[in-house]
Amino acid sequence: MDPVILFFLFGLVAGLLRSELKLPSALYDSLSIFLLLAIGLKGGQGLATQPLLPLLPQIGAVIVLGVLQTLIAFSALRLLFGFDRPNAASTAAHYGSVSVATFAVAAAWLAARDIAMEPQMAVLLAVMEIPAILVGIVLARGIHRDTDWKSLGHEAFLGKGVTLLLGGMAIGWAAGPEGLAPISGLYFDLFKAVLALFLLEMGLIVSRQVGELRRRGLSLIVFGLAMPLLSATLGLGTGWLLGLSVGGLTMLATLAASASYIAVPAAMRIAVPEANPAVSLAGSLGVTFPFNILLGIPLYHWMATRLSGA
Amino acid sequence: MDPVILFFLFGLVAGLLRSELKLPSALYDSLSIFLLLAIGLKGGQGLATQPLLPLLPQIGAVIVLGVLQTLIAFSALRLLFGFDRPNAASTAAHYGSVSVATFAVAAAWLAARDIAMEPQMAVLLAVMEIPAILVGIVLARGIHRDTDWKSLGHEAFLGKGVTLLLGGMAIGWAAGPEGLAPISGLYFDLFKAVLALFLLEMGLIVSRQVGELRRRGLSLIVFGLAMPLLSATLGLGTGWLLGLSVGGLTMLATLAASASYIAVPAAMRIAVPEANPAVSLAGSLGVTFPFNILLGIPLYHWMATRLSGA
Amino acid sequence: MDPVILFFLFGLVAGLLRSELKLPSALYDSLSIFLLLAIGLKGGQGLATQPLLPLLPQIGAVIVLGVLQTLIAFSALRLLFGFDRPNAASTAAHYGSVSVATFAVAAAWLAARDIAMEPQMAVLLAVMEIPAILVGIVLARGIHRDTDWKSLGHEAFLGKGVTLLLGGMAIGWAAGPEGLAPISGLYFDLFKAVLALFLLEMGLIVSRQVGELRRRGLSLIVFGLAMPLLSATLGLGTGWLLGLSVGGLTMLATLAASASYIAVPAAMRIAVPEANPAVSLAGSLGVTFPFNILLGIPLYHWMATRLSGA
Amino acid sequence: MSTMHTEKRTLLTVFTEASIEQLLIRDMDRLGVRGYTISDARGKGSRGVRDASWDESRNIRIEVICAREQAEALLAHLQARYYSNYAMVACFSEVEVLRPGKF
Amino acid sequence: MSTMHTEKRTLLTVFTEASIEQLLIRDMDRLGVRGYTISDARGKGSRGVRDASWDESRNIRIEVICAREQAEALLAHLQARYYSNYAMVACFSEVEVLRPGKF
Amino acid sequence: MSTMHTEKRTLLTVFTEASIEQLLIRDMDRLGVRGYTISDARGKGSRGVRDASWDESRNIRIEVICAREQAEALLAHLQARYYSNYAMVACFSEVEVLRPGKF
Ligand SMILES: Nc1ncnc2c1ncn2[C@@H]1O[C@H](COP(=O)(O)O)[C@@H](O)[C@H]1O
Ligand SMILES: Nc1ncnc2c1ncn2[C@@H]1O[C@H](COP(=O)(O)O)[C@@H](O)[C@H]1O
Ligand SMILES: Nc1ncnc2c1ncn2[C@@H]1O[C@H](COP(=O)(O)O)[C@@H](O)[C@H]1O
Ligand code: NA
Ligand code: NA
Ligand code: NA
Repeated sequence: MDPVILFFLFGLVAGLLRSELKLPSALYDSLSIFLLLAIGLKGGQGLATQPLLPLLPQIGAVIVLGVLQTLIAFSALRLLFGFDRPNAASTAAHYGSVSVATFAVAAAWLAARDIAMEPQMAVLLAVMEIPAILVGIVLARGIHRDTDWKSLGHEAFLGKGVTLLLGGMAIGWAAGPEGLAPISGLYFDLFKAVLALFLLEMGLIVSRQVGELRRRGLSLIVFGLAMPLLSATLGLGTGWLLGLSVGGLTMLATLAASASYIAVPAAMRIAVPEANPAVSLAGSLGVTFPFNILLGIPLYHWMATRLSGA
Repeated sequence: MDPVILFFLFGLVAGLLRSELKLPSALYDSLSIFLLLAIGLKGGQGLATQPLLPLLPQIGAVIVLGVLQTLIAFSALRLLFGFDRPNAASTAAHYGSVSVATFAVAAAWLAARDIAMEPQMAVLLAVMEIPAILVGIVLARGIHRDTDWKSLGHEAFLGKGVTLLLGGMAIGWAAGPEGLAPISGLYFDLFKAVLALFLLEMGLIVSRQVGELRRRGLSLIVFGLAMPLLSATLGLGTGWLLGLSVGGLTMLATLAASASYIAVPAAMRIAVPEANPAVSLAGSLGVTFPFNILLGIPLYHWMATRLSGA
Repeated sequence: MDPVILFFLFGLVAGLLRSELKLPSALYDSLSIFLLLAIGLKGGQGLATQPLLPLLPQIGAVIVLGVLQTLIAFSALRLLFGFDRPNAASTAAHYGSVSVATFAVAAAWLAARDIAMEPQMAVLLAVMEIPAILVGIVLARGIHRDTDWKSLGHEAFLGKGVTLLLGGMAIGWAAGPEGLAPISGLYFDLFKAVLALFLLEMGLIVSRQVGELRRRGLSLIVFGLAMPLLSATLGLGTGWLLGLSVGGLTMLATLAASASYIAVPAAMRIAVPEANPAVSLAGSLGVTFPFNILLGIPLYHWMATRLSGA
Repeated sequence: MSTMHTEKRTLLTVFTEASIEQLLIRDMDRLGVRGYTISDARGKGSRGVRDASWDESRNIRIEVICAREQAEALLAHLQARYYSNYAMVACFSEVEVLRPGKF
Repeated sequence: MSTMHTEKRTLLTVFTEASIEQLLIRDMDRLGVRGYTISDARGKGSRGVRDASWDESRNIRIEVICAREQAEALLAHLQARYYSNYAMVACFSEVEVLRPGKF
Repeated sequence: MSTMHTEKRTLLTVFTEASIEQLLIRDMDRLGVRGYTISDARGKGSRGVRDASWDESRNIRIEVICAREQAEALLAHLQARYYSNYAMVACFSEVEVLRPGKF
């Protein structure tokens, strides 16, 4: 098994056994800054060697994809799972958005198998973080006069994650592959090893979701498994319309299937205070994240191969 | 001289001159997490290529070795050095256990000289952390009805150090050398450079023990030099019975000679509150650690060469 | 453009747009410790291969250079810019001292162009941090009986920056190039990538100086641009007298042109409490640092080429 | 006994979630609070254990020294706006200050 | 002067070694303490300087708002169990709370 | 109501810039202060926002429990030496301690 997955499982087991293992929070922050920058640099360096215009329809398509996922998740949670309005809206926003750690695991998975993907996947990652947040807020509160769209937009576009992805991409694009060469020893060659350490912490965090999962019974688990499968299918369809390669298809399916656990919870805590953050996180972190990295990615790749072979 | 030793001396001198140099505590924690994981991975990867059964007698032997060291240290401290019961028990537990930093320096020392050692030394390192803690508690308090063995066991087996060593080993064993290849650029190639930075901080910490050493006069210094020599001899004997190579003999002698300064102090502070933590730390950090890394390791290697040549 | 400059610009823009991007302060501390150590190691390793005696006149010359710069800056600020005595003295001390980040950017700039410089530039960097602090204090307070020179000297010589530079140099010198080889993968090969991350944080810090720059109007900007140009010329002259190579000339000009933003502010806050730290920092960080790394270094190199061609 | 001239003010201490720090700072600015101090914390309360193990479970501790009326106005605002949806506990205590004009 | 209805409670503040944080949390849970806040600290006292330069010398600061009796019971327990062997200082002060049922 | 024997002391709390921590520690030692606790903070006051985003803008929070006279002497010293040039705010409050001999 891939060592990054083993690191995740180690963190999970250590957490479940209530080990005293704890990563300093500054280390966790530093690792996530590194990963976001490195993903951005990699994507930007790829973009430097191709025209940017074809990106526009792709960006439009994944915005629609994110909105659609959020609406579907919201309806399902309201009608099938009996969630109240704020919790349904907040959880739907988590699932309509994306997870950077899942992206990183999928990128490492593809790289280990020498499967190329389009460099703009990093752009799409950044783009897909945002629409679900705005849709989630509208779903929770309706469109009010007093909604502070300015500060919401600020939150969405200038949050830490999007800033680092876009900044990294801009640097990678401006410097190009040769420009980045003197710093690639850190940002590219050590990427997987840093990701492994990050996943150790993710395992510890996931292990803390178990209590909430127990309390909420089966419904979170069912939703947390069904939703990524549905989203992955939508993602594959979108990727097929856009004419992506197998690697690109796999990645877009993975992005769609992934659920946010950093940007969206922070935004929802402020914009939809009535929603219980423990519920959405138990779903996105406790069920969907492990499912995606353990089983989802190989499955989506298999589906992508079928689709592009057809 | 080896640069890692130079880093240690630099930290020591900076601390003694009361420089304002200080490493952020999150950096110190991160470096120690890295070292523990890397040691575990290295050991586990070695174990992946050999049968595990022969490990069992070795584990049994080092448990006996740890218990024996603790009992000897306790008797010596009580009878020869006039320590009271709690301080003798707590200090003995430090010396019956092991120091990960000393292990790391010895591993780097052997690697720099291309001297191979058995991969299971990392397993023995993890195993040897624990027995002295339990023996120390019994020595301090006797065996009471109300001893909370459950939480003591938890403390001993699921403390940060043991968790990381065992987790790293499990990952290294499951992934094997090829599996670890994509992450070895960080965990193996940069090991020595990270160890150097860690030893800089160790030097700073050791420099703070000087005040206590002055107060306690000669007895701590005498004990802190004599005990590792005795323990190293016991370690060599044990290693000889187990048929270890010169590298393995050197390492087992070093492990036996080393004294804990992380896991044991934390456990003793809770289990034996009457013991003064400054005393044991002044010995293990202020005397034994520098002695081992500056003079001990080459000495134990020389003894190991003699022994296996005989 | 060089990626390290792009990282700086990214941080600057993110800060000006009020992004939520923030580096953990432990990461910033760790990066600066790394850079100082690496600069010291590199310099020390170079010194190991040459006689040390010729260093003495160079050290003397740069001390004079630092004192001269401080006196000129003080007079200019008092007479031309209308600063009161404490603020003029404190700001002059910033400009008479040096900036490690600017040194690092210049070192990377020279390395990228394969321009060699004398290894002792790291020694001169450490030496030039100090005299301006002492001169600044005398300028602010006159020479009093009750000046606590002992603790000022301690502050100046045993501050974090000087300690790490000198310690790194001593280690590099004692270990030599072969001794450092096993740790050069971290301290030398990753230097530029770590510098990039550090400059991202510098960009964020610089962006926070804008408010103060607005309040102070033009005078800080004029001084912050004119002073480095004057200092660079003095630095070039000094370097020419010392017979430095083009790389050495460029670096000494850059050092002279650079203004401190770590060691000096900390020392002045204590020694000259009446000075407003925001003023000096707005100049040294908000104007001079970006000017030097964006335009100054290439300019000083061009001047150095002219000078040594003449 | 006392030779120093001091005046009484109220210290409002609030323990709450770190995720709303920026909101609370904006609120305090809007309500004319002239100074405050914030530090990091962890804890337990009716909303469970918040052990600062990651962003979602970090607490902060806000202290504001001001006149009683302002402290009450600030707390009333916090109560109306945050008490029902966020982990939050607050208390008043009495302190003496030297430069009453500042608070 | 005051228009807000508040009730008096006791704030127990404890300064002690970080190494016993888990023990103290367990004790508070067992004694029925309903809420507490913990933050990191350093300091000096009769047991010397504890400057948080590494694990062994870190301090914490525990705050518990509760009824006077419970505060006394908790402090009595700390005194009996920890005062003689650990760096520990504690004090009571009076605070006013808004939702007395919580404490 | 109270069954525990306590005595009154004064708690002096000081909010100030981290850059003078070492100076303040030296001052307290010189003035015979027997114990203190320091923790990290950020905040706002008349000298602007100090958000701990880097070294220059870090705050600390010092707490000293002692007799009223000593608290006043310490504060008088701080006022004379630091108030005009450094971000600094201080207040007294009343606390009860168990082992009055320590303070
Ligand atoms: N009785 C208490 N004493 C001190 N701090 C408390 C108390 N109750 C709650 N807190 C703090 O306030 C936060 C929010 O409390 P709650 O809203 O009750 O969950 C907790 O996480 C604690 O940090
Ligand atoms: N007088 C005091 N005022 C404030 N904090 C104190 C005082 N005395 C002790 N402390 C704190 O309590 C801890 C333990 O005190 P001690 O048991 O006296 O060593 C110290 O490390 C300080 O953090
Ligand atoms: N009214 C207040 N309440 C609580 N803390 C304050 C208050 N005013 C100032 N502070 C703190 O004291 C520091 C210095 O205040 P100042 O000297 O007014 O800038 C600020 O950075 C805050 O941390
Ligand atoms: Na999604
Ligand atoms: Na031992
Ligand atoms: Na200069």
